[in-house]
Amino acid sequence: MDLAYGEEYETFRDEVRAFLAERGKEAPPQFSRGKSDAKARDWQRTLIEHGYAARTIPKEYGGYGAEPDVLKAHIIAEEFAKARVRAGHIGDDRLVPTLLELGTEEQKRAYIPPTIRGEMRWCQGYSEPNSGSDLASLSTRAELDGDEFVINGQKIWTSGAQHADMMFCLVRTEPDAPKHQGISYLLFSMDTPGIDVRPLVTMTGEATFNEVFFTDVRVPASQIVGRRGEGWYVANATLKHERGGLGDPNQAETRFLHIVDMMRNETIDGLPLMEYPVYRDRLLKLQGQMLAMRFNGMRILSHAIKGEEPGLPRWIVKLNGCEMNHQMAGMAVDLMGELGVLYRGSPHIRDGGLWQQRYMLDLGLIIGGGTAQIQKNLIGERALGLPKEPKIPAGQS
Amino acid sequence: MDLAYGEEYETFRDEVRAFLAERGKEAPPQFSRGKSDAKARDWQRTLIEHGYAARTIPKEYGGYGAEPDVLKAHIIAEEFAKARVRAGHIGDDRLVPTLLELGTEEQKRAYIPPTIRGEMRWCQGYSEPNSGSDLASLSTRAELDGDEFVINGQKIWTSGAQHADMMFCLVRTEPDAPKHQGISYLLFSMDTPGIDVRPLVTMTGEATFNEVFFTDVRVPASQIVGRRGEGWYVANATLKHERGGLGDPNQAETRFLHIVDMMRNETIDGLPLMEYPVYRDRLLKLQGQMLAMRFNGMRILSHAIKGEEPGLPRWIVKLNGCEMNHQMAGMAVDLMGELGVLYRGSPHIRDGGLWQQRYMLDLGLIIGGGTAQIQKNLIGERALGLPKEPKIPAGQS
Amino acid sequence: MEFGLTEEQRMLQESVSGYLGSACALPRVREAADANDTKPADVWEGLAQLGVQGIVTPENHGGVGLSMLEAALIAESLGGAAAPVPFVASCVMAPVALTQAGSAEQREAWLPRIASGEAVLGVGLTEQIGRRESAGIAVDDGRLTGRAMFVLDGMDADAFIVADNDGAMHLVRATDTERRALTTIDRTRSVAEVVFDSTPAQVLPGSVADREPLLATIDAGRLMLAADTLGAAQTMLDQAVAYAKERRQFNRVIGSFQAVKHLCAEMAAALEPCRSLVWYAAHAVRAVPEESRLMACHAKAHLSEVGRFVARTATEVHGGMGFTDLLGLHYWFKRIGFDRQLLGAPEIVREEAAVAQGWIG
Amino acid sequence: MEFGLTEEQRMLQESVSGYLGSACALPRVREAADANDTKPADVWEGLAQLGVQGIVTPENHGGVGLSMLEAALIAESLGGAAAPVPFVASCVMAPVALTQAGSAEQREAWLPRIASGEAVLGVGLTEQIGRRESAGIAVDDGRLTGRAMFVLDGMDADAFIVADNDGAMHLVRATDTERRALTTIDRTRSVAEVVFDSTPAQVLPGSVADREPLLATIDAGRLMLAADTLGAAQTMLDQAVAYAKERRQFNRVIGSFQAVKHLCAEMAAALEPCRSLVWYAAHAVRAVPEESRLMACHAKAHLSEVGRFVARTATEVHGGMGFTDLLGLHYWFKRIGFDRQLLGAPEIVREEAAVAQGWIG
Repeated sequence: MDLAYGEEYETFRDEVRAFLAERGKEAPPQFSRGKSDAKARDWQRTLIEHGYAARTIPKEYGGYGAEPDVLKAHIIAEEFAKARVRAGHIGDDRLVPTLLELGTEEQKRAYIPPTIRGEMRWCQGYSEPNSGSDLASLSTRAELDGDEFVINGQKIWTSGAQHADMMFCLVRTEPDAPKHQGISYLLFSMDTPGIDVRPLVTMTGEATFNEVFFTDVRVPASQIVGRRGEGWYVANATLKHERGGLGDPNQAETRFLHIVDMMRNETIDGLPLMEYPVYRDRLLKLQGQMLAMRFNGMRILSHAIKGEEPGLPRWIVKLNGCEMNHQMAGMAVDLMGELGVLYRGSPHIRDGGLWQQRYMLDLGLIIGGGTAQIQKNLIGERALGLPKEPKIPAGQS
Repeated sequence: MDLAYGEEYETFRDEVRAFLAERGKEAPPQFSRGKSDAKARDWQRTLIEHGYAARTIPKEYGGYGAEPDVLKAHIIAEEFAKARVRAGHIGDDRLVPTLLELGTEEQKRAYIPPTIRGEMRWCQGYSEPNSGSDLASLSTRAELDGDEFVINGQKIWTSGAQHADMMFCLVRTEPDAPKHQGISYLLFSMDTPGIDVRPLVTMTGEATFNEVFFTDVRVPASQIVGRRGEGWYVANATLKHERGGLGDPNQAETRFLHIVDMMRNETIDGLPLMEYPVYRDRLLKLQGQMLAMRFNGMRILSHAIKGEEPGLPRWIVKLNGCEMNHQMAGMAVDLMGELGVLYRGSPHIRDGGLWQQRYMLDLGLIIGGGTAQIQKNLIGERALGLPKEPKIPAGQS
Repeated sequence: MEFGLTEEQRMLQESVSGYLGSACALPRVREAADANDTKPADVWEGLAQLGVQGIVTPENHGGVGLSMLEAALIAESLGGAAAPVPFVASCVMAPVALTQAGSAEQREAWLPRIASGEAVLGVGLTEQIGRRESAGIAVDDGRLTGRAMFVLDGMDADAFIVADNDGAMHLVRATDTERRALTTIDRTRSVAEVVFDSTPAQVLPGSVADREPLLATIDAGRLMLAADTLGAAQTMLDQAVAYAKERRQFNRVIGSFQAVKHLCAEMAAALEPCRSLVWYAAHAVRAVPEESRLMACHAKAHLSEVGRFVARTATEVHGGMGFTDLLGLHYWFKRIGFDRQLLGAPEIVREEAAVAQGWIG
Repeated sequence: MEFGLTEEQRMLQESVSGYLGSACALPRVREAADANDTKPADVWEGLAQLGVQGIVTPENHGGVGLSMLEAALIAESLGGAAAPVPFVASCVMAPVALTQAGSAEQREAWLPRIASGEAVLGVGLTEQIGRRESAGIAVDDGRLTGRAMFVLDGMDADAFIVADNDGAMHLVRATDTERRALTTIDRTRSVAEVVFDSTPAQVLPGSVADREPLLATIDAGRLMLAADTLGAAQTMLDQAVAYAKERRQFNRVIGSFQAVKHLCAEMAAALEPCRSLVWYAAHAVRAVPEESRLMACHAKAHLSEVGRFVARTATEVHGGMGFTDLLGLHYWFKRIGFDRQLLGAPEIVREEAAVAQGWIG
């Protein structure tokens, strides 16, 4: 057990801090959106130059070209978060690693540089209305017509589709093959004729997602990543990258500290909530869980540094993390009593209605990216080695 | 909504009370066991004479011969419980209704009278080591040899087998039929040669159950109830009777009051536990659940009075009731702190270690008579109409 | 002995639910919510023809004069439809307050108009449960100064009933005050903050020396919120079960998966006993008055917990669709969330239950 | 940066677990429990050869001088085997108390003998956490009068460390007192009530004016109980998973049913992060002392909750067999139950965590 980072890394941390002190003010605000944010692109370019963004992407594809170093990546993330300076990105953390691993040289050269510079934005076309948990049953068709695929069908849960330049998309190219073997992975421009993006309003009242409809959308056959019928396996490399992100313990910790503040500052009949033993005990229960997940995260990091697969500690992150965040949001709402129902700029609203919004969004996260039920299947089958559900012949139920 | 019982029933209640006041002292202690309890048999005979036991069993089979009246039965049970006088029984509340419904005239005459008088005690031979939740897969064989069945195999969870005179037992008589159609329901004496009863110690440290082994046990073919191969359906009539009993809300209420007393009397650092808000809130949560189940029980009773099937309110009783009892026992243990671990006559023990024992026994009840998982299947399928799990071909997994 | 509804009660509930099912189905709810309309005239009028607004108002004041149980059945139906109707405060809490503490003139002035649906009263007693910020109302020479932060049904109200810092209740005309809307997650009910600045008011005389009418009014409100949650949660459960029977994944309807089936079973097991609890708590108001406060507290607190569980779980069973606006499931989800927080979150209400049974001072 | 065990720590734990797996498997546990033997000589001797008893005792007193993390790893292994060994009080709490508060003579007299396994010390500090009945100890002229109700490892002890009503710790020889066994659900550990009647005692001088050694001793005990639960719960989970892979019903192994699979997944999801919590809490004792009390409290409370959940759920997965004595699963079940209650049930310990971080006074 050695929680010190060691001299090399402390030096690196000092460099990051110095950079942030000197250049941090050039960064755009932490959370801003919009396609034509020139300031954001300038900042991303600065970060790539210094190795604080696209750090491990090879130089020939526009990256910084450093060796992978989990701890340095972690330090960069930590320091940017502490300084509240907008961090860099690699354009799309699902697509870029996939292209690096499985794309052709042409694809890498065409897409990775503009993507990591933030000039080309992507959206993901996986889920369909009838293919959620059972993603591999997707039915959006792509038929080869000459040297073009012709796509017809519909995607859903496409976040950012309204701002995206490009989509990476799973389509069925071999309708007669077993379901996992008939899928291909295509890249195409969102400007291609026949694509219709419609916003999908969620329970929070916002349209963070979209439905995307395809009518005879023609895409050159060369826009495939991997081979025909192998799209499922190409996508799984990507899914792996995505799942790591949900249930981040740092987020829980920030949230937790926020609730502690609330309990010190909000009062009932003039008495701070912290003085109410029942609320305090509930907070302490959450703190116990949160700490356990924080240290579990450190354990995962240690494995990652050594290039080891952490196994069970990692499999549980999404399930536990999302649930814990949801519990925290629910507690914050409760603490506020009547104030807890206020929303959308109401007078007396606390934190802009953030907690109600989170309470709902977290439920979306519990469902999205593999529902809690699917997560439990995965933990049971992959981490504990329990057998899969026996296969049901099609049409029996 | 009319919670009064009405004049006829209040008169009946007065009669029961008068009987209890006059004759209650003749009753043996509430909880005593043993085969040769002459006093218990005398008491049971007195109760049958007055219609307080075996009330609806026809006179020709030794009962009192009254019309079924749920409310009167309820009043009898209530008043005996209040007076803490040992209540009557019908010998075996699974077997006797089954015989009445499906037994031959000879079987009824031979078995019901001594059973309801308490002179013939029964045990149930259903579960087997490899057939728990999947009871219908039982493999104890009974082969017809002349006019006798020859039984070989093993039963488990046989409560009272060491005291029983007779067993009602499910055996496989048609090994080649589909599993539900190859079972027969047999009655035989526990003195039949080849039966070996071995006590089964549970986690509480007591042997409330047994294993029963059969080696070439010969039973006359006439000892079958229903027809060959129909034993599963005969037994289901019985199972229906048994399942009603678990999760009784009255028991939860008694338990709850007991915990309230404990919170008033036990102290930490001299302060009664009731003064600790966290424990109090936990108690109140349980009270809310307990009240809901109490009124749910009254609703079921109302349906029963009218001869209606209560449906959902009844399907949930076992699941909720057993879980609630378990939660209450767990809370009582917690309240006692270190005292909560004391067991088996330890100095300073509270209530004779009852709460720890219950905490374990309740877990047994959650598992027994249909595990919580099986209960949820039943609620989902029978009460909510969700489809069954698709059938898996034998041998696939 | 009959623990259940009478034929009349069943018919009443069926008629209200039936009416709402046609006149206030999801598209109408959505339309009203989008328009910030918490009292759509057509629905209000239709309910008036069924006697909803006057359900607990005595017959001699133009009401139907039925009990809290009938009111709870209506609240359940309204919750079941997520109907945008100012029922809880105006049609139940206000009549209780006026009947128990109002003068003859006050009763005469307001009860008939409430019962007919002509007038709406907002009720703001939250500060008597747990005061947030510095809300509260001082009285000086019959005039009120201060603010009531959460006046339920307040934006549709012609007058308000609020409590001063000593717990006496007052009637105030809406035109004599400033009010502003508090926007909540639930677009089907309105809550107003009302500010008083030496505002003329009529005290409800029966509430000056006696706290009982105030507490009875709060009990009634809690009971209605509990019943509302019961109805809303039942709708969510029913929709989840229906969805589980229809939606297919992995070549099976998802309801045949144990994971989904058990979620549905757990919801049903948690919710079904709540119905009996609400019935009994409503019945107790007249029939078992010594238990009525305790039961109102338990109904409110227990339904809040079960409601949250069902709202969340039913959404989960719907998967991503539950999270969208498409099915409108969120109207019920938010209604349940609103019911939970108003008139005391569960921990607060449970503590009052402890007091009600003498466990603590 | 390395959040995890060193090679040495892993080897230590493997050697202890490996030894217990052969020398203290279920039949041996059962035999010892049946004989009321909470310190079987063979196991005690075998562990002594691995240095278990002296794990935290400083090297200059004949111990191994390792940290609380190594002690926690051993406690985990002992819990994993449900081993009947007086470890928590005698091998960890007592050395902490003596090292931090004992005089040179006291340390010299006891630490080497504890470390070698020659002597056993019982520790009874429960009254300093929450006094039940009228337990407690008064001091008069260096002699103790009163009683300590829950002296852990007390029946195997040659001497006791107890706290007087002011929190000062004292050493008392077992031969100078009366003790009687408290029978608990857990037959693998002993608890004694010890009665003092003007009994000669040696105060631990460092504990007279300073409460810190007392609290550090309690922290250490809680940490060990948490680690013990971690090990015991992991064994129960492992057994449940193994059973679910083997047991067949309805033509399938039961682990292929979602209901059973999800119970196993929920146990794993709850338990796995506990390992990191225990590691960190143990590491913090030396490395992050300002957090160590908070972490000991959280480890104890959180493991108590997760332990109860796992103990119950693993038993359920085993169905009826889990409820019998046949598989012996109940030894772990009861061990977890014991760990939960001793040195403060979860609610009590969490409240101390609130104090430790200054949330309340």
